Amino acid sequence: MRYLPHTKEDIDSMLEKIGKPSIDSLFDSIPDQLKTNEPLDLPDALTEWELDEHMLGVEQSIIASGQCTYFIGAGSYDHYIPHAVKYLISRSEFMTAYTPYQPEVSQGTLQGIYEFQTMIAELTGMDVATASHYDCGTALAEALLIAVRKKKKKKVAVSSLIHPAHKQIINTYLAPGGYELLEIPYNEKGLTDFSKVPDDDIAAIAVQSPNFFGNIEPMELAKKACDDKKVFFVASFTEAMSLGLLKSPGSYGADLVAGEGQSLGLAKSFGGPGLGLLAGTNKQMRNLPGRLVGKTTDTNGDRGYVLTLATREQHIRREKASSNICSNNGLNALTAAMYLASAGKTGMREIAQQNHDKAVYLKGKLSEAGFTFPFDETPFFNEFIAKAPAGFAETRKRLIRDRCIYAGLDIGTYFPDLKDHYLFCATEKVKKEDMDNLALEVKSL
Amino acid sequence: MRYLPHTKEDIDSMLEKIGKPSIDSLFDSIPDQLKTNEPLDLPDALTEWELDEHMLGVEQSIIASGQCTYFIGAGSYDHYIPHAVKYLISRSEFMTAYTPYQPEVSQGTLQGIYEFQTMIAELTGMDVATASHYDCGTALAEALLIAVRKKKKKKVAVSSLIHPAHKQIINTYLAPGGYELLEIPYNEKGLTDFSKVPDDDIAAIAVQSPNFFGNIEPMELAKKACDDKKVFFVASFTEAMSLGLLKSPGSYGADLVAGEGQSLGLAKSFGGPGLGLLAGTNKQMRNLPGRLVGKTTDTNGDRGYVLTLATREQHIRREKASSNICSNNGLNALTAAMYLASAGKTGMREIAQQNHDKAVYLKGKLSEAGFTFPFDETPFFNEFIAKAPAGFAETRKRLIRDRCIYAGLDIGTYFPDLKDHYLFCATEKVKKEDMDNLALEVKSL
Amino acid sequence: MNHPGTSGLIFREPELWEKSRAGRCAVSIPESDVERAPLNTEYTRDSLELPELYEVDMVRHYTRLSQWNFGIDSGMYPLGSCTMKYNPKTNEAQASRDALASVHPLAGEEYTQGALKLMYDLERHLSAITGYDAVTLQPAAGAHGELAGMLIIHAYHEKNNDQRSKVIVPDTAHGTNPASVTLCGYESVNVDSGKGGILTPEAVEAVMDEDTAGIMVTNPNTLGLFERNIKEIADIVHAKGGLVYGDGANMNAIMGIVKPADIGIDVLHLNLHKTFSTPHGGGGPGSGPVGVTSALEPFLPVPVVEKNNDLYTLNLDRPDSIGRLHTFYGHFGILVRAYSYILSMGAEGLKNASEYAVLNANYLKESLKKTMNLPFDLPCMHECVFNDKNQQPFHVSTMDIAKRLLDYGFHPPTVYFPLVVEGSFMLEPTETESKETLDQFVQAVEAICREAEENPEILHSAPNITKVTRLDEVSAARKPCLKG
Amino acid sequence: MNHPGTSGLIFREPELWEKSRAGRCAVSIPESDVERAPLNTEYTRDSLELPELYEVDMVRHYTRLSQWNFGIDSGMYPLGSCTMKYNPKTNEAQASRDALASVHPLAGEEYTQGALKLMYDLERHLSAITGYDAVTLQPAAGAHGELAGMLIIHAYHEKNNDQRSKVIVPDTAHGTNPASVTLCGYESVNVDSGKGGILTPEAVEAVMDEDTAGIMVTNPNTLGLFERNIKEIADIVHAKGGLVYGDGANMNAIMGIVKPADIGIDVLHLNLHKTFSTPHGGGGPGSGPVGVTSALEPFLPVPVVEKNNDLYTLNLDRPDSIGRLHTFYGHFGILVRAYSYILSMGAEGLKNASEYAVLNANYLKESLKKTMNLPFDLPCMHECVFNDKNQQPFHVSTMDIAKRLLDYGFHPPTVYFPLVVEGSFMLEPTETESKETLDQFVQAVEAICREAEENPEILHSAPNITKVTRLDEVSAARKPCLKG
Ligand SMILES: Cc1ncc(COP(=O)(O)O)c(C=O)c1O
Ligand SMILES: Cc1ncc(COP(=O)(O)O)c(C=O)c1O
Repeated sequence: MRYLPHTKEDIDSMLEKIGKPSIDSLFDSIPDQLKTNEPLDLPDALTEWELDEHMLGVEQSIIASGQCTYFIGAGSYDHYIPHAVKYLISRSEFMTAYTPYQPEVSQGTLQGIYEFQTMIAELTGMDVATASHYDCGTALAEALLIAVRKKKKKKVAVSSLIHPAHKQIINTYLAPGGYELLEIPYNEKGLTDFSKVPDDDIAAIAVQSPNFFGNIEPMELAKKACDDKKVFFVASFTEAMSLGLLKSPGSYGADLVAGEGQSLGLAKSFGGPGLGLLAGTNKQMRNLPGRLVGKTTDTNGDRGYVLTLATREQHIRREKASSNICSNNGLNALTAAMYLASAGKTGMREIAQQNHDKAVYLKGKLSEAGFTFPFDETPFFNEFIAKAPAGFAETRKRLIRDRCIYAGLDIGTYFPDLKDHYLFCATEKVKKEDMDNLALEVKSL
Repeated sequence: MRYLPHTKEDIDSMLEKIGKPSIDSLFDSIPDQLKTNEPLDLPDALTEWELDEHMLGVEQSIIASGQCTYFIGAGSYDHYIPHAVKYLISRSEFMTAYTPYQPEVSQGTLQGIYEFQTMIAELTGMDVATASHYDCGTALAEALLIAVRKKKKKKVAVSSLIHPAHKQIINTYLAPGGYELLEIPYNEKGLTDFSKVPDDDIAAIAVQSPNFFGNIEPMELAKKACDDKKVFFVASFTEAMSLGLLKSPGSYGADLVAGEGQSLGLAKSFGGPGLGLLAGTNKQMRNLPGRLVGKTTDTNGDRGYVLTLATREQHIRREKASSNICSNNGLNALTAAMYLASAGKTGMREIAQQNHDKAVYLKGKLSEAGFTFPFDETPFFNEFIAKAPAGFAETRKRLIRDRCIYAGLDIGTYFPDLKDHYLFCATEKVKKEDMDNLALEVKSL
Repeated sequence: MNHPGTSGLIFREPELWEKSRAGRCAVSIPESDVERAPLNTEYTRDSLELPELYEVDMVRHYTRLSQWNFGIDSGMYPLGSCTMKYNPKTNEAQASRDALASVHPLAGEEYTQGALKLMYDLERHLSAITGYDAVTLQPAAGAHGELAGMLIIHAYHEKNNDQRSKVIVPDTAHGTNPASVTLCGYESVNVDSGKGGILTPEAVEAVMDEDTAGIMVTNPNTLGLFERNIKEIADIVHAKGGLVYGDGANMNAIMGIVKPADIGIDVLHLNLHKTFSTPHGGGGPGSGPVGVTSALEPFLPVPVVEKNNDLYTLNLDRPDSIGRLHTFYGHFGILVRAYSYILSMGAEGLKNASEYAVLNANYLKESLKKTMNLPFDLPCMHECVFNDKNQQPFHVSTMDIAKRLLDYGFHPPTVYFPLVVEGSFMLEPTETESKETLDQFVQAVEAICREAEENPEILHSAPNITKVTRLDEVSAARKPCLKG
Repeated sequence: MNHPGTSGLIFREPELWEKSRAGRCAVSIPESDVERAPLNTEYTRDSLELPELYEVDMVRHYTRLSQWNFGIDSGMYPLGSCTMKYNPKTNEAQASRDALASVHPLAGEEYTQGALKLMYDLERHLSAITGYDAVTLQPAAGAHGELAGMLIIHAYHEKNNDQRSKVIVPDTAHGTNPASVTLCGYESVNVDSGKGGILTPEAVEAVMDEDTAGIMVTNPNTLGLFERNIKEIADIVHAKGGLVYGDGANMNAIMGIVKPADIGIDVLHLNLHKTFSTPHGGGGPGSGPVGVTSALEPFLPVPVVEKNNDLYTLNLDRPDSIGRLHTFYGHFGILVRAYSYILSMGAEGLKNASEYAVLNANYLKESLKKTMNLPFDLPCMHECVFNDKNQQPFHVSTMDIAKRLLDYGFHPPTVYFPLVVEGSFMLEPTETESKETLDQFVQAVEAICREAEENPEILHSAPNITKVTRLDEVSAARKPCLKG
């Protein structure tokens, strides 16, 4: 096997050094009855070129490619990824390094993550951003755990329009501690109804903007509700691109922000690995879970970077740690930093604006094609809800099968009231022509 | 434009420093009447994602992919390329460096090429190999120029079974010096007929093995003919893989060897860039064109590598140089070194053997399908000539169009006597199943 | 000199924003083909202060940064407990295939059969390796797998109306173990591994009771020793109604040799970014699948990949499930890499990997034990733990030796973990290091230990040839500067 | 300190065969699915002594080697005459597209229309940029383009039954020029560029005669000066029946500003690996297309890509052709990159590139002229040539300054070329360097020139922080060791 260096002579001389007669005898400390006797039941080993062929087969049984048209987002967005980013992140010095526990030989990762933290703090409008989390859902759950611990309350109020999967994750994380998630209903505008925050004794209000319907939430109302209740204001977003254009959650006074960074240079990759973003005010700095990179100096007084505030973390604090997280999504954080550094101030704004422009155009086209919009007046970023004309479900299937066009996500499964409603998305990759054609296809129903 | 850093402020302050009022004025030293007034007639600039789309269109108008089946070689071979090689050669320290004129910051390229030279010398059985040439054809032409210059003769005798394109290249290179190429005919075995070397006053005999028909030449006869005539023995090969199995040209006593190294980890890429190999005996060392890397020591006595024997080269010798070559195919030489280091001693042998095995099997199958073989008894490596049954040309077209199977190369255009004859090739990538299917398709004609 | 470390030219590089100049941009964005649709300024931000670079600046920035890093491709990286084995290039090529990179998580089952089948098959392969009846691929990392496992144990007791308050965790455990216990609402109860370096049935017996939900065991443990009493311990825990959690981060020692499911462990997580060769990426992303016995299968997180008549589906309808742990299906891109690795290795290859990992560790142990102190001089599994006792008389610590190794061109081992060994120096060579490299490493440690006696200063100032010297971590933590 | 160079950890690495161990192999080869067919041992070799490595060894070997190299992505690389501009990553991505990498050169025209069209269009684009009626993409490098051009000139005179024996080459010419002249059977006749640094009509007039086939002119020339008398010179040459060859390696100065075809140049080569951003690859492969006026079109090498009714074909049937220069169609993979570059830049982008290349060079010239001696203090084009006259009194040479620049983290300029300037120090920044980088470079040269006065030793020993110090080139050439 080409990954294994051991020649017969190597093995013999090493065993001799060790003083063991055989490889098997190296395992003598394991009682025989604990050992397995049969070979592992696995397919025959494939050489690299057999593997290529096999994986080509896997590819061919998936309808997806860089040329498909994705009018579907819902937490995973089809944005353009610059080739320079793909090349740079593949460099093995980044890819094959461990967590930067030896800072003297990890300054590349460390400065890169420090810059990531800086840019995420700017994007979210917060004081501190962590070195990343798994994804938005888990980051959000952790943010709410901070709230319940700090406030010593048992409940949190969560907008019914955060990503449905995030609700499930929060429930999973809260359940064993006996915490409870209460939903805040949404109103006829497709926005969280902050007048209906439950009266219970809650630790936090969590709201996602743009919300799962794509609508931009009235964040100042969220802030007000939090202030009124003296609870944590936890904001989230699944579409990081929106922050190229929209006011940051920090500017509305959020205490903690959880976000998904997949839009920043990462492939959709069937939903993972994405990039959990987690940021807080200075006050929350020491409550944040996961790694933080800080700037310092070396013995010569030269600038350098280290992992810091580790006393929050499991490897120092063990059962008293703020979280159990150890590995995070660091390489993806670095990718996002590369993306943000590439697009920069003007690029992020322009790309974000184009997302919005295209979504507005798409909505217009769908309207012509007979779609209606339950939240027609509500501002949105690059996603919106549309009610389909009869027969659309079949057209949609055909478009996927024949032309790899994913025309919206049926949200009936998530919101049974919204049968025949689809969540549509348009990113900068979608072309006018694609939208015109989609409208034609639907019209010709 | 994202490659250009110049901001308005940069330009202004630089112009100020220079003391010029405008960019245009930087070109004042060019007489106005020599300037062009119109913008260049080029298509509108494309952004990266527009370029991706455009290039996808180019791809789609070519019938080719990694999944096609190539029963066609003739100087460009479909071998497997390990992913590790592709990754390593893409590292920008290799890719974006210039010729290693500053050895202190080019040791990577230099050691890499030194190792390449070493492995090519071993593969060809020669004393010295250069740091590469453009391709086999140009290397071969240069080898023959060495011969005519050294022997002070006006003619060279070249096997009629070297690659037809190489004959043309040799003619092109020889013509202006008033040199002449004489062909040595081939015999009924599909081998060069060394009993028919022209009687003229020649400087060299050139022979390719395996020859263009895929047949293994009787190199000892070539050597004998050269000795008899006291001329240079120049050997060539287009399929470097053959040397994993076959005796080296050096072992037969060649003075100069030209070869094509594309098989060693390089994509076919419509025929270029490939990799010209050029090697010689020690006696020819100072006659060789192009760069050579040598081992030496630095001021601390540490091992290091430099470009050496530059007094042969144009940048030192100008009109007296042994050739005009400057840029060579260095990165491809490094790729080939990576390939050879990966396959190594046992891998090269095994892959080469499989090429031969598959070609033998293919011949058997084609025989069943009604092909006949004009040189049936002659040993070959991975290519051979087969005469097609009637109607095959149509089947072949269909196979390309429908299934991207390239079933042999029609050599009628190169050898009008051999109408309906095809040059077939089988590499390690061809599967038994592919060959069985091909035979079935032909049989069902 | 025989060791790889030397010094050479590298490049300084400022922080991104120090390179920024107004008006530059490293991406080219097409003119929009639709009309501009301005959003009400009530919603739009006034500023977004990101750096402005052109493409060359961006490329140089990250090229230079990369050169300050040490990766597995740079040299031996014997971080104990981290299994820094070679990350095959072919895995990266497979994971970046167009369809695999482009597939949308909500595209729909019918259009993503290949992706679901890959997950299904990977679960089957991990089952074959560990012996479990069911596997979930959803956890995003090892610690996330631990959380999943603890939640499953929690749910199991809940379902039995027998909720408990404690979980036993040995002192050798990785920090994530007690932290996961806490995160799951349990109290972590310590148990000492004792002088043999492994758990004794007696010690567990002494703390196990009917209010204890279970125990977390790492086997082989972080001392590199096989917990040979695991079966008895499991019996004790099971007898009191508890469950046994296995931290499978050290699975690299026992593939094809021990199946955790056979030895009394009810639920186990794996680290694909250790045993299964996926890259660590400077901290992640990894993946931490969890295997469970059939009794615990109902509690697995949703969705579960199922196969019905050759059709692969995602089942969300599982009433006893602990719920969802990841927005979609876990770190699919990492799964592709691990899947590629398993297919490349096959049964024999994986067993060989474990055999050679153990051979390498024992070889290092034997080669170094005359130089450094070996607190547990026992046959080890995939790793072995030394410490600085022999060097302390010269005022040289584990940290000094570790830092000096950098000058010699080796990544240091894990230091000061596990906590049960003072000044621990924890070596895990993995199977992908050759004997020559191990010999070079041994010579380096020997040379350093000689230096410790003869010239301790050079260790105290180490590393001496890296881009930066030792960093002031105290000030970093005291006055945190977490952004520029 | 403001300059980028510093020292850091890198890794020694032995030669491949020093790492070799019998039995290792870094590729996995499937069992053959056909029977073994042994070849008569009369034909088979006994041994093939290649190194035996496993994949990790191979990957580390080349990773480490790469880190000893300086590339454009590492830093500024102002090699005069080499146009070391940024090599866009997108070009690499395009060239490695599956179909473009896989297409077989003899697949047949009907099945490779996309590849032929790309070549056809690239020819058209290069025509637009240079003004020529026809372009061949076949030459594999600049020197190969020169050969093609000289052959065309040769064929032209041959056709006219007017063969000649000499070609005029100015002293500023690149070494490939006279070498190409010789290779084509002509004698190279020198002409001095004179004290203005450019050719004068008088000087050319003096040597041009009816036995002279033509002249090779590089414009802008290698002093970075525009040959403003080119038109008069061309007239002189043409009047005597000669042709004008243009070495277009310096085209980066004049895109969109001057079309060589408009100024009397009959045949011109381009270096795609300079002006058109394709990578130099540590020496190649490059590509050297040649443009010609319609009068010379019949002589272009075969095959020629043609378009007939939207069908692209390869025409071999061209009786006056010089013949073939490359086994297939030249360096297609490089053509794809240049094509991608031209499409990415567009007309305005290319013109900007030239404008900024010239701006950068003039900025460097003005910034450095108080520090180093500038033999030709004239407005320059894309490059400028200094020398070491100011430093000679301190026994410091151009070589010393160049080597010391390495310590500062910059690649040195081209040194000791062009030959017309003693100790020349030839700077070509290209347009892809920013003002900040140029300023850093200027500061570095200034600092070095101060060191030259104050501490010349540090220049003599330079480079001091690279992996190796200055190498013994004399012994290397005297006792050549060309293989291991
Ligand atoms: C023994 C052990 N358990 C658990 C973990 C946690 O894994 P992860 O970092 O993937 O969360 C580690 C990682 O270092 C480990 O070594
Ligand atoms: C002016 C000039 N002409 C010709 C050449 C030769 O080009 P190539 O190296 O591609 O053969 C060069 C290359 O350095 C050059 O600078």
